[in-house]
Amino acid sequence: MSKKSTDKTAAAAKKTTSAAKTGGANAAPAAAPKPAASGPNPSHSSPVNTALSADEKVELYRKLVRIRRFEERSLRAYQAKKIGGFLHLYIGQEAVAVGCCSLMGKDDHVITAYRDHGHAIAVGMDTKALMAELYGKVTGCSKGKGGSMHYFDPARNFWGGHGIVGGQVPLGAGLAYALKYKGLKGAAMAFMGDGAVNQGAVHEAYNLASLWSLPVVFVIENNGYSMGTSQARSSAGELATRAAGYDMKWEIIDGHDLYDVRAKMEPLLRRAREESKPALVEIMTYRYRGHSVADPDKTYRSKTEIEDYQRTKDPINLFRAILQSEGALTDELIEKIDTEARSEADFAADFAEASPFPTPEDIQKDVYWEADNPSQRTSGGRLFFN
Amino acid sequence: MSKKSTDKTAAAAKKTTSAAKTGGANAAPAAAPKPAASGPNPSHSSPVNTALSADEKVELYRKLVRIRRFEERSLRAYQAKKIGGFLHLYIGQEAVAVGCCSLMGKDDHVITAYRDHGHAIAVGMDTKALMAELYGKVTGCSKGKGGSMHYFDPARNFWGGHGIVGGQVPLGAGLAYALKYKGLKGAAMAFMGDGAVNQGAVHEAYNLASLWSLPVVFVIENNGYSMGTSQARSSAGELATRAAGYDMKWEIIDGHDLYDVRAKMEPLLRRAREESKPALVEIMTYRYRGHSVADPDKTYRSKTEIEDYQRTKDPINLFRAILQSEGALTDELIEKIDTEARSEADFAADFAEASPFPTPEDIQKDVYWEADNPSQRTSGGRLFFN
Amino acid sequence: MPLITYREALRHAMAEELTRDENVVILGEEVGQFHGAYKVTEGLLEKFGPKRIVDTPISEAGFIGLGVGASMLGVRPVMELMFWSFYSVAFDQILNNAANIRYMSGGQINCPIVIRGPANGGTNVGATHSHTPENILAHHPGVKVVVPSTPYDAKGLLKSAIRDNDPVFVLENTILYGLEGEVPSEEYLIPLGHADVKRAGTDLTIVTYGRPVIQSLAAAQQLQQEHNLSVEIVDLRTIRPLDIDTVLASVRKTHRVLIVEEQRPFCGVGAQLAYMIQNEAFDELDAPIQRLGTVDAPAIYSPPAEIEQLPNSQRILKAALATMGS
Amino acid sequence: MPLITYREALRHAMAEELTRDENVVILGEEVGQFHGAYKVTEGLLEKFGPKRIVDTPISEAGFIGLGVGASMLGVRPVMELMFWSFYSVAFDQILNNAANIRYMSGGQINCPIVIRGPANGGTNVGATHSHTPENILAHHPGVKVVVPSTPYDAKGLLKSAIRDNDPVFVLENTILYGLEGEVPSEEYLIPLGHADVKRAGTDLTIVTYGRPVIQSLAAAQQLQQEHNLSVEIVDLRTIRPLDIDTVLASVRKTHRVLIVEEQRPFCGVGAQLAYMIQNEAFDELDAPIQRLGTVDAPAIYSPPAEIEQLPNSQRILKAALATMGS
Ligand SMILES: Cc1ncc(C[n+]2csc(CCOP(=O)(O)OP(=O)(O)O)c2C)c(N)n1
Ligand SMILES: Cc1ncc(C[n+]2csc(CCOP(=O)(O)OP(=O)(O)O)c2C)c(N)n1
Ligand SMILES: [Mg+2]
Ligand SMILES: [Mg+2]
Repeated sequence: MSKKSTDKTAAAAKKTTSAAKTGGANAAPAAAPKPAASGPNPSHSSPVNTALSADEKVELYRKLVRIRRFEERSLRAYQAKKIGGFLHLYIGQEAVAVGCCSLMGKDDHVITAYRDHGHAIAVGMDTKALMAELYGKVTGCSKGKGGSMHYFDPARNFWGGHGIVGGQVPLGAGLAYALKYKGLKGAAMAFMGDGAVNQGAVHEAYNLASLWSLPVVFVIENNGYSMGTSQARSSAGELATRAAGYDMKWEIIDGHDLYDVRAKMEPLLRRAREESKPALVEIMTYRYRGHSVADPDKTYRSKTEIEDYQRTKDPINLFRAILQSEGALTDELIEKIDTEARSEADFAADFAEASPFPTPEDIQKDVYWEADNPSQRTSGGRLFFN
Repeated sequence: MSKKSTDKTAAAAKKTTSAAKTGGANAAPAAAPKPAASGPNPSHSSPVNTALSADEKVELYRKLVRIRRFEERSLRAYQAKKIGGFLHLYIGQEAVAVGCCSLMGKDDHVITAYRDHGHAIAVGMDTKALMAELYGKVTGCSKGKGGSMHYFDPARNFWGGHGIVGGQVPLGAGLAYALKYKGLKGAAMAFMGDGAVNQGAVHEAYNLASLWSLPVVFVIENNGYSMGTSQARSSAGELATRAAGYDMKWEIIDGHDLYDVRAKMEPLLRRAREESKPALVEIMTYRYRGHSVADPDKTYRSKTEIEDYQRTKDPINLFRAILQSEGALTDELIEKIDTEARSEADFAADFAEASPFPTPEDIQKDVYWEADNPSQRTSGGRLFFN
Repeated sequence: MPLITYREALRHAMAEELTRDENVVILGEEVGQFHGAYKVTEGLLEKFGPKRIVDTPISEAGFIGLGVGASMLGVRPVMELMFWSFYSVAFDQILNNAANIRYMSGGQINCPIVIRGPANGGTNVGATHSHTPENILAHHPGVKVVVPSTPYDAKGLLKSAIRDNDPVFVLENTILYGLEGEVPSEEYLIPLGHADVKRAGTDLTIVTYGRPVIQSLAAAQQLQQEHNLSVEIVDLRTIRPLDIDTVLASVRKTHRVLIVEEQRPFCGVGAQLAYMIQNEAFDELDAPIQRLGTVDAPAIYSPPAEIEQLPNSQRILKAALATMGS
Repeated sequence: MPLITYREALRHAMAEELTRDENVVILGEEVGQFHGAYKVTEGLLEKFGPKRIVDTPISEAGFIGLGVGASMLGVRPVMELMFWSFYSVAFDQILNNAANIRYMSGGQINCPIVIRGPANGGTNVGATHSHTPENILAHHPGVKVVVPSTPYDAKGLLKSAIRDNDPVFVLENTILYGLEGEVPSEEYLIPLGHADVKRAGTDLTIVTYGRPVIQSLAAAQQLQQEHNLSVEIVDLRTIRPLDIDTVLASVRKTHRVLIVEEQRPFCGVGAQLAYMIQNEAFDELDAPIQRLGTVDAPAIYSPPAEIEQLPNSQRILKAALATMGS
């Protein structure tokens, strides 16, 4: 039986997308931040938020700030040529990862794309190991083998950090498959960008998750652009509503508002854990920096658009204001959190700087389990060639 | 702006699919043929059908019969071990290809999957070359190189015959792209099965076609099964309605009724040609034979289900009855058409039998344009290796 | 020893491993209710139920990616590709995700997945369905590649593959599915990475794997009888890890090498072997290494032509004689 | 002759062909409004407009398949893969559709498509972004594969590729994009399938292509100065068709061969060359053919380690000395 998806969010789905979608380069109209809904967002009084203690709220705020400062520090390291390759900053999107990951129980799992620093900190990874990874050091969370795009921490249920757009999404469905197979009451979250939705593997994963009732929440972090391509120039139709074609529940979330993220994600995660049902959410967010540090960011959006978001939608500012009005944050505490986050980031950079690089011998480690565990090796023959 | 898809067909979309969709092997309930709609199908009086002369109607009928007899003959040849590899018969689905292809103008193009005999005959290919291809003879439509799955006739705007499920669908969008690029007022039809819709490439093609307004009609021939897997066991949600997620028009068609196929396809093809707009249609049909001749057809559907379709929904019987009631077909003519179709098929088999096989030297022909046109070759070096 | 088919040997391997380890699960198109497109998994659904034997939609990228994800959490998926040819739509999941995740995570994550299915020509299914990608797969460090030629090898190697903690790709052959051979009734494993000398000889080494092993054995017999040539046949069984030592030992004995493979030649397994043999046994070679593979073109449909496109015992015989310089 | 960069050379090739033939169209991610991820197509949108320069969604299978389909009707798409690594998600469209359609249709259909983009390591982008698939592509009969090493070659070869009636894959290199070289202002073409002796020598042949050509030239100079060794450098330029005659001619002169490639070694281009050289010039070889490639592992991120993983002039120098037996 075909079931209509969440109607209450249908109105929200009618966000502006360019009408002129031709195979050319017509610039999409700048995606103006939506005006704040009149009246208080009901998400703020949802139980998952009201149940938070003041300390817990402060911890959430601290995570937002720690991510921002970590990335600002990493940017400076990149500019000082301490970091190679790509650096995709998450600045502006912090409330998405922090909001979602704050809901994780012990059997909940996360996977994401290459813009993964926020998620890594949100699940509790040590910023020293994260910075060291950027520096390509053996003390990095992937021993310097993955880099910025390929953070991993299975012990914290964090399965990466993936470089191929959309390629992680079937893996996320697979995490959910394993949970269900093992009878664990957990949920997987598979994050992707708005540009990733047009990869075939994503669509195949949607179908499998719905067909097999897997406990996975697919999370589109819609920051309006895939590199220099606006949503209107890359996707026909609306992103979240595609779920309806797979008879899957969907929801649209304000990703600038940490409380909204938590309020709307929580029931979907619970439903995944308890009823083993998938869902697709589209979390509206924005990145302030270029696609990667290499992107001059001059061709596809206006400075004003960025500034408008920073002024009116910054997730840290918004959450800070809420917590201030709730009395959970004082000016002093704000200052302290910021100072600590800055020194944590500096400390991470110092740690990274002081750590050793992998040696040429390390290149061929971590390729095969068998090669790394020679005493348990059962196969014969050569594993490596030159 | 998101636009709701064709509402009038939404009701039709609510066809039965199994509610129990788990990652297991629960047999889907047999897909019973839907009862005939009460009252005459309004498609029958649509202009594209009423405009047909009696001769034209007879020609359509003749095509249905020629396809059926051709395939029955090919089945006998297969059983006599004259044909190798796979043989996927189209028997039961003839009205889909004949209906769709009967609407083709000079700039309309067709591409399909491996179940391609019907489309090949529908676009006007010579059954001698088709049978010879099955026999693997040089006189075959692909010189014995393609076989049953890979028929081609670009001169008749027929671009194959493709073996990888779903792989032809982006090519179909590309045909449409070329039409638009060249400013031709044509349309492409890209056929696929109900199982193909879960391939990533199909979804990518939907998005591209809608995003770029390409003149392509995607045609799902929904015969209820992909090999031994019922639609309910392979697809979450409904197939045609997935178009809504790409802001693309969609339609459901009764593929047992040639007039319905023509009536509903014609406006979509016209719209594609004139307004360069894509659409997705799901044509309900049924195959009587196993997935391929090798399929014992014993595990996934009941004999009764097949017989019910044959008795109540056979596209040839239904169209014959319509034409008889319209006075376009007499018993004599019916008999004559059948006899001619049988001898055409026999003649094709004789032709195939008498034709030579490709030689070992032919194996390396038709690989490179340059190798086959040595006088125009510009490159140096070896093209082939041993 | 009981005679069973290659198909049964594979089925028994899966059944035994399904019984031994509850984390083993079989996924693929038509593996359950339909009994397998080539009936390899026939009866497993009835025996192990739908949780362990799972029919998938036609979404190779999706379900293989799902298997990779599940394997990271300790499930051990044995995934059937109806044809290995269909790896073309799942290439990224197989060769970026399964192959690289251990590395990119600095060794934190294992991917104990098996992907199996037929990879061969010779059944007139044309260019899209006849890929033999063992070279392409084995090009990627991080993966293991197995190509069994007999029922005995098929069973023992598949069982080892399922227990392996690295991703293992098993390339079978629809033409061999019906081949019978002796297989012990007691449980056994064949470790990966051990070549098997399928026939001892002194004049010429044929290095091969998969169905051409069978064809080479036939050719060797004829060469012995009609040309008094003693041919040694080394069946690699596993392409990666590669048991080059057994190959080199044979070369040191015969000093002449013919490589036979059911592959298109450019950058095939034979090329790799040739590089290694000339590099490591340069002074042992009395003549250039020769190679016989699939005639270099997409797979032709036409049945009689396809026989000539592929290795066959007559082509092998001629190539062997040519390698001997006669 | 004017000095221009490799990037500009490619851009000029496209601009000239866009001007010459209205059926040429550029499609790819970020090729238009963003000016190209690596700025190769910068300015083309402004010059040729959005009908000719088309930004695509992140749907490599979809848009490459679309290009294949359009090419069948006479459009000549030149498609950018932002990285060749992303061929992994479009493998089927590239290597079943583009490569096989002419064959399966019995020669009725041409597929004059060009796919181009960078394929290299050395920029610390890790295992998923550093594939060098020239061996895998060229394994497939029906396709042509070009890997230019200089601005001059890049321009002349890309222009030939665009005019070619067969599918041609051009593998560039992000590190070379900024390399300057002399390029005539008059129009010229370089036909595919002609190797270029980039340096003449008598003691050792280095067969190579792509960025290792540049590194080998540096090593050769040092070898001459410090070791009095005269190294000949054969730049293949095109992997398929392959100009083996130029390679063999060099081998007949030097009798020693080192193959240098930016590839993982198993079944790489070097393996194929080694097979052919030993097979066709067995008696000319004074020593085993040696190969130097990427150290066999997924691409490591860590910048200093990646330098050691890839060929570099010091590694080449050492390998050359080893090949000379010193
Ligand atoms: C298959 C594939 N194609 C292209 C790329 C190059 N690429 C990396 S990120 C990116 C944009 C992705 O945009 P989106 O999904 O919206 O995520 P965001 O960067 O906004 O977080 C592109 C095109 C890639 N990594 N993988
Ligand atoms: C990518 C791919 N996966 C699997 C197959 C094997 N296969 C061939 S046809 C088929 C079923 C397709 O069903 P459907 O799309 O409904 O078409 P129908 O056969 O009913 O016409 C399968 C699984 C294939 N050819 N290609
Ligand atoms: Mg984005
Ligand atoms: Mg079907």
